[in-house]
Amino acid sequence: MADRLNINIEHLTRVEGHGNIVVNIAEGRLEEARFEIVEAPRFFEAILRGRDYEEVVHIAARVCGICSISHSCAALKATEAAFGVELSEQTLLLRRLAYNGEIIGSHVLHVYFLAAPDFFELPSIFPMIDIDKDAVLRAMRLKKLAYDLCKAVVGRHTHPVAMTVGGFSFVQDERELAQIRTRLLDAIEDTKETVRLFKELTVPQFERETEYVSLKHPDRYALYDGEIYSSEGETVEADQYQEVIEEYVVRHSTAKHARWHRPEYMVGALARINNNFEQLHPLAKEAAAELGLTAPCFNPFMNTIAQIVEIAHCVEDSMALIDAILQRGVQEEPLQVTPQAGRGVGAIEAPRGILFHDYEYNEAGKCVSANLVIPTAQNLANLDADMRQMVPQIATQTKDQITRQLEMLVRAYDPCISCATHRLTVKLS
Amino acid sequence: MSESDPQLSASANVETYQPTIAHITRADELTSTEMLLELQLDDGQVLGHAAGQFVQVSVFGVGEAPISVCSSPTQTGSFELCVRAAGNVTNALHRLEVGDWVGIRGPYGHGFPVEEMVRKDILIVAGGIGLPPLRPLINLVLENREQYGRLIIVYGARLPKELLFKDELDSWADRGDVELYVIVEQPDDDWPGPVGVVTVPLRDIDIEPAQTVVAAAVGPPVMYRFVAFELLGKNIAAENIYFSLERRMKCGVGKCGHCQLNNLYVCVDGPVFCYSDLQGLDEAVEAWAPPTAEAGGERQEPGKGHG
Amino acid sequence: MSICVIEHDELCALVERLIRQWPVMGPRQRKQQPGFYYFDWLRSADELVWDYVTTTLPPKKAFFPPREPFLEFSRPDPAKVRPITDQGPFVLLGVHPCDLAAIEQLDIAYSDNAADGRYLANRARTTAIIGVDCWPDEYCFCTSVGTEQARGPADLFLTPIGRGYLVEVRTPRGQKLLGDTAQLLATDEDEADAAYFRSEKQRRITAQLETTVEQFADILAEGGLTEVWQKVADRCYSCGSCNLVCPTCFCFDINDDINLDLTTGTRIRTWDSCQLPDFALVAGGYNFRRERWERVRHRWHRKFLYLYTQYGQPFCTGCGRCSRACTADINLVEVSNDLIAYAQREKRNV
Amino acid sequence: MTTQTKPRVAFFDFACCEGCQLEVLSLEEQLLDMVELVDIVTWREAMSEKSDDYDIAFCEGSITREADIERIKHIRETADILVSLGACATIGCHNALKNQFSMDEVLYIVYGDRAEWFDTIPARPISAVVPVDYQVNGCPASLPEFLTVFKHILMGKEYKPPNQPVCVECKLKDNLCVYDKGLLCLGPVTRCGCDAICTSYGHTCFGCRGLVDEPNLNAAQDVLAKYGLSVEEIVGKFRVYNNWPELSLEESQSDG
Ligand SMILES: Cc1cc2nc3c(=O)[nH]c(=O)nc-3n(C[C@H](O)[C@H](O)[C@H](O)COP(=O)(O)OP(=O)(O)OC[C@H]3O[C@@H](n4cnc5c(N)ncnc54)[C@H](O)[C@@H]3O)c2cc1C
Ligand code: SF4
Ligand code: SF4
Ligand code: SF4
Repeated sequence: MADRLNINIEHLTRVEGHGNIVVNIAEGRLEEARFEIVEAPRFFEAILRGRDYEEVVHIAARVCGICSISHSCAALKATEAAFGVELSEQTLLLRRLAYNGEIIGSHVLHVYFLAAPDFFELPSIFPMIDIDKDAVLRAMRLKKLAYDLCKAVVGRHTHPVAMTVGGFSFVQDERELAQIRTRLLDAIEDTKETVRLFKELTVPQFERETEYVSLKHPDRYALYDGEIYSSEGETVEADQYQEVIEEYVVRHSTAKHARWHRPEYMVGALARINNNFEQLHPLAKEAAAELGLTAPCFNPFMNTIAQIVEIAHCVEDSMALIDAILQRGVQEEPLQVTPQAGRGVGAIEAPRGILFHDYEYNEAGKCVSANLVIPTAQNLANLDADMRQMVPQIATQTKDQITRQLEMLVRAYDPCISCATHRLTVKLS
Repeated sequence: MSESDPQLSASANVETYQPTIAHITRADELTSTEMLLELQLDDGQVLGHAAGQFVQVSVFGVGEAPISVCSSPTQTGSFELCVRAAGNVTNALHRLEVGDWVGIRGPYGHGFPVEEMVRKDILIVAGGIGLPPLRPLINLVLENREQYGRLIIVYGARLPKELLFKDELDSWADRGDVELYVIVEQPDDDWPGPVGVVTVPLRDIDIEPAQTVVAAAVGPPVMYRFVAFELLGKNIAAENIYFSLERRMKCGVGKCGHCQLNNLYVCVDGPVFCYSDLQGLDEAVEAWAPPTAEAGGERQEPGKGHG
Repeated sequence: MSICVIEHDELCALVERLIRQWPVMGPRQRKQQPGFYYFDWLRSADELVWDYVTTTLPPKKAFFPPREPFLEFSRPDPAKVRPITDQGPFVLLGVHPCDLAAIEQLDIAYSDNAADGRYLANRARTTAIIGVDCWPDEYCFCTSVGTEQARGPADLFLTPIGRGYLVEVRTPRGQKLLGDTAQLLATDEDEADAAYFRSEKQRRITAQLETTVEQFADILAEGGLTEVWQKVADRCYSCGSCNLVCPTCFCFDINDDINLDLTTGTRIRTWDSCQLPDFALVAGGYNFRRERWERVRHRWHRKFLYLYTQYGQPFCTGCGRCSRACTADINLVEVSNDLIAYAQREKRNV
Repeated sequence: MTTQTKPRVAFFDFACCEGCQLEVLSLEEQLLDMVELVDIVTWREAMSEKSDDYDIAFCEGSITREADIERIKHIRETADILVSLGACATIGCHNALKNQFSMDEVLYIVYGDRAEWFDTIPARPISAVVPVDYQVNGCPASLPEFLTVFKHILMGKEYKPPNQPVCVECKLKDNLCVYDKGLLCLGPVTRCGCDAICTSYGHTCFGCRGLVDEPNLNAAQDVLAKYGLSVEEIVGKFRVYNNWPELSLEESQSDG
């Protein structure tokens, strides 16, 4: 190990939000390796108090621009649970469809725009236009498809407009859905091309076994709904999250970390695939095989690869969902919501991992208290643990190489910092 | 069965709003904010305007603005526009150079009643950007000087450096047959002339009310009220006073509704109006009241956000 | 011209035939909101609703679209400016008397003076118009402005009767339109049915102006109503909804939209509203109708005074759309009657 | 701006959800067209290069910390043209909701006994700290307006955000007014430019683009009261987005 090494990457690029990487080696001993969040705090819990439930759902979407459909759905689920609202089959199908759209969009953004430049040793996707224009156009095509899919179902990708408590505020156009179905079919080739592209790239070899937490559903690969599951073999109801997931404060970081069975756990695409591999659609399993991803996989760098597998899964799943929706025909469904006092938890698999929204309402439907548990926050402890194990292993390399690998590691987690900072932040000493 | 209505299509000149292309043959900076453009229509046609008429000028991608033709109707090979940079279109016009092109629709509107002016004394009152629409009239009178009586020109500007057509002012002053009064509000050290607003020289001019026809265009709306007050005070009949007005305008042909003041359209009934037709119209005369502080003639600067 | 009867099935077949031949616009029911209708291009006859109350926007949108790109340009020399005329003929169905009257008024206003060639070319594409008599609601007041029996530019006009529709064939084009559609001779009973429908419709129209349109114009011309205008303005959002849903309003704005190449683009005309604060704003910051109440007054003046004086009819057909659309619940009939009452009161006091 | 060298563009963010940048990234082919016209030199979310030499700065997010003030001042000094992007940057958005409370209180609610570690000041739009040349409203920033502003900048044109309420676009699209469904809508007092997207999808307008220049809040109160809302609730509705300047609502209410 190097005798002295100081790495301080401020405002890491190509991640959502502001974060720093700090590594210190002194006298051959690793003193510090951590990821700090320096995003400005936004106080969602404070501002949601007293808000009408419709406003709560609207504001909650604004926690994050990348996964606003996740936050909307989590907020809707929590509110619907609090009010005891039963959703129609159609609403569920449509929400799951929009949800797939968000996962595809978010993963494509991460895989191509944020992570891929690392593999090509480029600063961003823009110079890739000259190197592999097809890849850039493919990325844009896939993202556009995800975008249009969301538009067809919920009106807009970033901060959806058509989801309300109890259902939808408009009736989706069947012809538009059918067109999306055709484009999804065409997109299979693009997902296969994506697999081919990444197959050629070298993912850093690094392994550290940890606990993987995700939702689990008896009938399908869990994204929109399910129970909380740990790879340590325990399953609990979603609204029991506070019983098992313990948020705690650590010395070296002021951000809250989370633990369950182990001192740290991982959430996100890799955790989901590790926990629910068998439920992936065939196209996704094919992609996994080609990319060399088998469950369980203990290499956090493979999270990016797991996202590619999930893109394939969601493309196939969306087609099945559209088929189911078109077969039933899109019906006009009246919205009937009567607020009542109570608490509700919405647990959902956001692109970056399991997400909890927890609200308490009074009988007028005004928010009394709110708690949001964000995937990126849950990953922080695990990320620090990875860094602590990885730095000594690569400490003999040049500082540039170390820096690059640390950046890649953090990016592999696809951290979403504006989400995390609804409450977390770091005091810079 | 006929596919379209012959009655309707007979009268359909499909492209009322299709401009003719014109190229810029001269572009002179008159002041820091005014530019004189000389234009030629590509189709070789003569614009054929009357004194006081305007055209709709297009800078494609930016928009269209109504601009008075400021050259004499007898000048036929080309025509001139004097443009003050006031917003997007006018600023874009300022950036154009010789050889560039614009779109032209028109000429539109009613000009000055030149026939009625024959053998009369003519009093021209121009304030600031009001001079260009009056210039064709002045030129017309000068070209046929013998047909008219006195020609009195009162021209006011804020600053000496804002005076338009300075050479012409000099040449008018040099002619024995033009009574020219030029006045500025804020003189500089070199300014030899009088100081004040246009109504000041107006007060001291001796005229024969029954024999005089007035043509006026005076920039900011509030000035019209003061000018009208002065002129009526000189016993000139409202029927003999003509004002050229400005309003917001989109179509130029009495359709878009923007330039309407009471029951009149500035674009087709004006821009030159007989004052007697405006009296009693609260959206003409009343609107000339000086903007009070809380009615706030001032607006927010564009693009600066609100609050 | 002539009168016949057409049964429901035949009418349906006629519509199907028209849809196969031309783009057809007609009233449809809103998906999520039963009882609310809008004009749209039809894909099949069963989307069409004949017995609707009113639509949000009037059918003028068929030939005077809310946003109409009308010129294409390319900036670099040699300059290219080309009119956009890629649309063909179409058919308009299910137009109520008030809207037929409005189309007639627009035709007059847009042919007047320097005619608006763009509008007229679009109207010339209107292959045929089929009108239908209507089912009024509490906002309708066509009887006060005399449009309840308007037929205007309709080629065919339908009145619901027991066994289908009584058809007034008004033009040779209307006759051709019917083609081989089975037509029955109208019996006395059919005529009586239609007369009953009309009287029943009249009976249902309860909103009413308290004077004739002539007297109303005089009252407005007289002026001195500022107090009433200000009261209305206190509640008015200046959102423009009233103008934008009006079948006779025809003000517009023109703007350029340039593409990302910064050289090509289109010129677009968009419906405008005199109630919007910047409608009469000019460069330099002068706003010729700056106060809200001045704009409110202008709306009434334009409809019931200026255009009335110019064309001999008020530019209001009593359709009630503006009152339905107003989010601040300003009702055209109520305000008009307030004005009338105020003027009468003032007169008494003098 | 000369056409010889392409203008240099930078993107920055302050407290926000970064949804506006994401919207720009989702422009797809148009993004490629944009890159033809300008050089993007700084964009933390999308690229690793950084440059402190740029002509046009697009800034999203609200100013919520003392340090942000220094940062935005530096950006203002560097850039010829500063554009505020999205509701957080133009009107304060939800960030400024906390301004209704004392900063100590919000810190305590969220961070408990660790409150003193954090620096937070009442949230404000960028224009409250430095002059802004162009603004793109909306939450997220509306893409058509972003492109319009982008083109205006390159053509040297001024851009005045439309001073018309959302109702105008709603009507042009022939939407059913949500009032007809018995729902409340802030459209009549909210600046348009979003193509009435929310109401087009059957939802109500939350006012994310800020108020028009002279909203008739008097009328708004009247109408909203019809729906049985108290004045506080009405103000609360406006405040989902419109929180800056602090007193604007109360003031405009009193002058009606
Ligand atoms: C009959 C007539 C004759 C005119 N003659 C001249 C002239 O000879 N020289 C000259 O410099 N100016 C003249 N003007 C004023 C000139 O038209 C405006 O300054 C110009 O329209 C401003 O447009 P803009 O795009 O530069 O400004 P912006 O402020 O960007 O204007 C935006 C829009 O507002 C409208 N608008 C703003 N101000 C006016 C205005 N005063 N009149 C009409 N529409 C306006 C236009 O439709 C324009 O598209 C005349 C106006 C009229 C009505
Ligand atoms: S003014 Fe109102 S009632 Fe009259 S035609 Fe227009 S929308 Fe209908
Ligand atoms: S839905 Fe809202 S924005 Fe649309 S017209 Fe109605 S009040 Fe206005
Ligand atoms: S409708 Fe209202 S809330 Fe929706 S985008 Fe437009 S301004 Fe924002």
